[in-house]
Amino acid sequence: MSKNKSTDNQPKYINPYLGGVLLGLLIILTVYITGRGLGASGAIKSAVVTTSSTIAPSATEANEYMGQFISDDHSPMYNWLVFESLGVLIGGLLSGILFGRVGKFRTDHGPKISAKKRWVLAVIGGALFGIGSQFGRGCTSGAALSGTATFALGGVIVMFGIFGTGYIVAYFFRKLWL
Amino acid sequence: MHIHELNPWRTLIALSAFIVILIIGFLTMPKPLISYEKTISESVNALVESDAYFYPWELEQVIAKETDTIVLFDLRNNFIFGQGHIPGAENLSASTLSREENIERMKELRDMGVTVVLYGDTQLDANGPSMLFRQVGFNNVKVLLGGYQYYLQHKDDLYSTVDDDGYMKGVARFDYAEMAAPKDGATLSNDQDAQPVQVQRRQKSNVAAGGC
Amino acid sequence: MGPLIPNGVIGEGWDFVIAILLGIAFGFILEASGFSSSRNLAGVFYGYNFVVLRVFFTALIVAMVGLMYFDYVGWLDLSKIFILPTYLTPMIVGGVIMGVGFVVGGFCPGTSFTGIAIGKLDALFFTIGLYVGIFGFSLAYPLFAKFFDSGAMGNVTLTDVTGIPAPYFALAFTVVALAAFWGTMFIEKRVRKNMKQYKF
Amino acid sequence: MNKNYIILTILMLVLAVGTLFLTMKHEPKQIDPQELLQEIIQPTRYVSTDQVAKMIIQGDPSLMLVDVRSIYEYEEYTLPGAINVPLEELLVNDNLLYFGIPGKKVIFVSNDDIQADQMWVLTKRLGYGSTYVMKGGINCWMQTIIDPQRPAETAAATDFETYSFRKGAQMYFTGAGSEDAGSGQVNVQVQRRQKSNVAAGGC
Repeated sequence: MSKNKSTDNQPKYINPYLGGVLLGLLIILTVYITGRGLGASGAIKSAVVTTSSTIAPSATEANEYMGQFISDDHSPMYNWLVFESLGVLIGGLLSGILFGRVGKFRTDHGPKISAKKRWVLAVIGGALFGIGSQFGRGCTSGAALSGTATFALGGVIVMFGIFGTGYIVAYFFRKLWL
Repeated sequence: MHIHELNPWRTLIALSAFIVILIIGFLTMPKPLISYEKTISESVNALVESDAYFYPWELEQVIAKETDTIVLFDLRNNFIFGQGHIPGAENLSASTLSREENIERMKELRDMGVTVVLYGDTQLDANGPSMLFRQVGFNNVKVLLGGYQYYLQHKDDLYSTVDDDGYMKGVARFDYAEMAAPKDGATLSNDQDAQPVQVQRRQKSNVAAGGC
Repeated sequence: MGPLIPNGVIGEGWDFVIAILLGIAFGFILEASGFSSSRNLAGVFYGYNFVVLRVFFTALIVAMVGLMYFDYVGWLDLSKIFILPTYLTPMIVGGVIMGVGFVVGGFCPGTSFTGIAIGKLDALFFTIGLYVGIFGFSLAYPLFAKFFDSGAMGNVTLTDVTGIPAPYFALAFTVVALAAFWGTMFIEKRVRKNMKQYKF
Repeated sequence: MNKNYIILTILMLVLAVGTLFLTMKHEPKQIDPQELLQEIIQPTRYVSTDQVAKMIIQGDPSLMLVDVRSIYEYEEYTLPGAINVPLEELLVNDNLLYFGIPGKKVIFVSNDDIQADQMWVLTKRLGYGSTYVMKGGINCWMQTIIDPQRPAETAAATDFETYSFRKGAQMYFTGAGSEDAGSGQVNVQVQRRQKSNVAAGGC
């Protein structure tokens, strides 16, 4: 029960159930205040639309997908989710400082692959997640977590989609992590 | 043992704090003056209950003051009440029904086991209020069949109304189909009867707003 | 009373201040739970670290159950909150793609932000990937615009579809989640024995 | 095993089971009973048979007549274009989906107006707006539209205006050509009923 040697040099994380309870309360608070849940991928979408419309305004306007998110009165960055994601960065930094985890740039990777390979895979995984989050109308936090918490059918579908597929394909990618 | 399996006492505190918040919520929940005692489906089924109705001939004993377990409430407004009402009735204008003192009065009467009979000019005027009171748990509330107008026509001989069905509602008084059939062999000036009824239903959906 | 902003209790002007504050809390909880490390996150699929499952499902059941109570005591009108619209097939496809992306990339969007905040390069690359993916999706959108909007069912909840009241779902999720917590505790112990050099 | 985990598990289970008890009273969304009482005492929900006839003749697209009588009575006779939602079957067969359609005025119709009014109270409790009750019901419809009575010669001019509208409506609904049509037997019947059934001045 007591701390043994192997845990002493590990970074201290809070009990995952504490994190879960706090996160659940945060979702309730968010719904209570704003009437909708948390999200993350929407911020990147706003960033995509913003940079794209800065570089090539007419092409972006003409794009069937990005065109929907452009309005004349304000920049796409002036968006609830963008501010929220900004908060996530600040909050992550605060926690990192508090628990002593902020450090020089480093990479987590499985023992069998190099850092460079990990970067390439991270880009590929990110791209897949980006595409999937558009089809799924949200990512893990927006659709799967907040969606399911509000009993939306779509949220449950996305949740089972992500975790179900994750377990099915995990075997094929075991070299990356184990 | 892994670090995550350490003592979760902080988790316990967080969850307990949440439960305390919920308990505060329950305690501060505004207690409404009246609340539904019957579910909506119970209310639908209750419509056939015969003890929701008060028959005109039963008025006889109220007027003769033979009973003190029945109170008559006249839902019409004060002015019309002054012009004439069923003897022994009290005025309780429909517009004042939702006042706290009136609801409290109704609760008192219920707890005393007194039957409350509501009437308006017609039965229709008292129908809604009596239905509502029965739905919120006042099973002692009844509605006077026929209303004041029927009483007025038969006040001299209320007992004989036992055999009359003029106050009964929901009965077809005519042979509709025959009566509304095209007369003199004339054909209908339009074909509206032949048109299939356009059925439109609402789509099940929630209010949409924003996206992620 | 709630939701506060749609009901006008809090003015629209406070919107973005609240967004940042809620975001800070979100980021703090994610980071403090260990979501800033891709190895922690990927562990859920290999049985050596179930932190994702624990945090995710604890949050889910607390939120589900809590929202029901909030609705009951009159603090929150559940009929006024935003319900994620359902597009059946695109969502299944999206979920599958995201599942693969999760295993390959080791992050999901929210967690990658916290990873960047404490200096994880793989999180940065994941976010770049996200950007590329969404940009690519936008360019290729005309190819599957029809599919993207197929299977639209509107903003439906589980109760709308099945007719089963929401509390039954909340209870079912809770029972399954609690069972999973106890089960994974034992799995994790067994898998960990064979892993010598795993560090957070 | 730390016993706090067991306490946590039990607490969470109790909370989740507790939600089951919340719904027992919390069935479909309903309006506050006091609000319902306020609505009930307003006479604005009543529409006259003349108004309904006018809406049917003009083909008002927002009109939705709902016959709350039993299916047998409905098949026997109903108003043109009316759909059937028997009072006791309000909650079955997705019947609730007839209500709350934006831009539709639902008018409840029964033999008299009591059943229609009961339906109105129930749907109002469920929060549906734009619902009305046809005052007097089909009995009154028969007396005023299908077989209107000529007002006494001393009656006010507006009564004659109403009468001429009703005559036109009668023609529209029955195809009756002349004033004399359908007199005799039917007229007698009406007069007999009128004594016991209808208060002075229409329904």
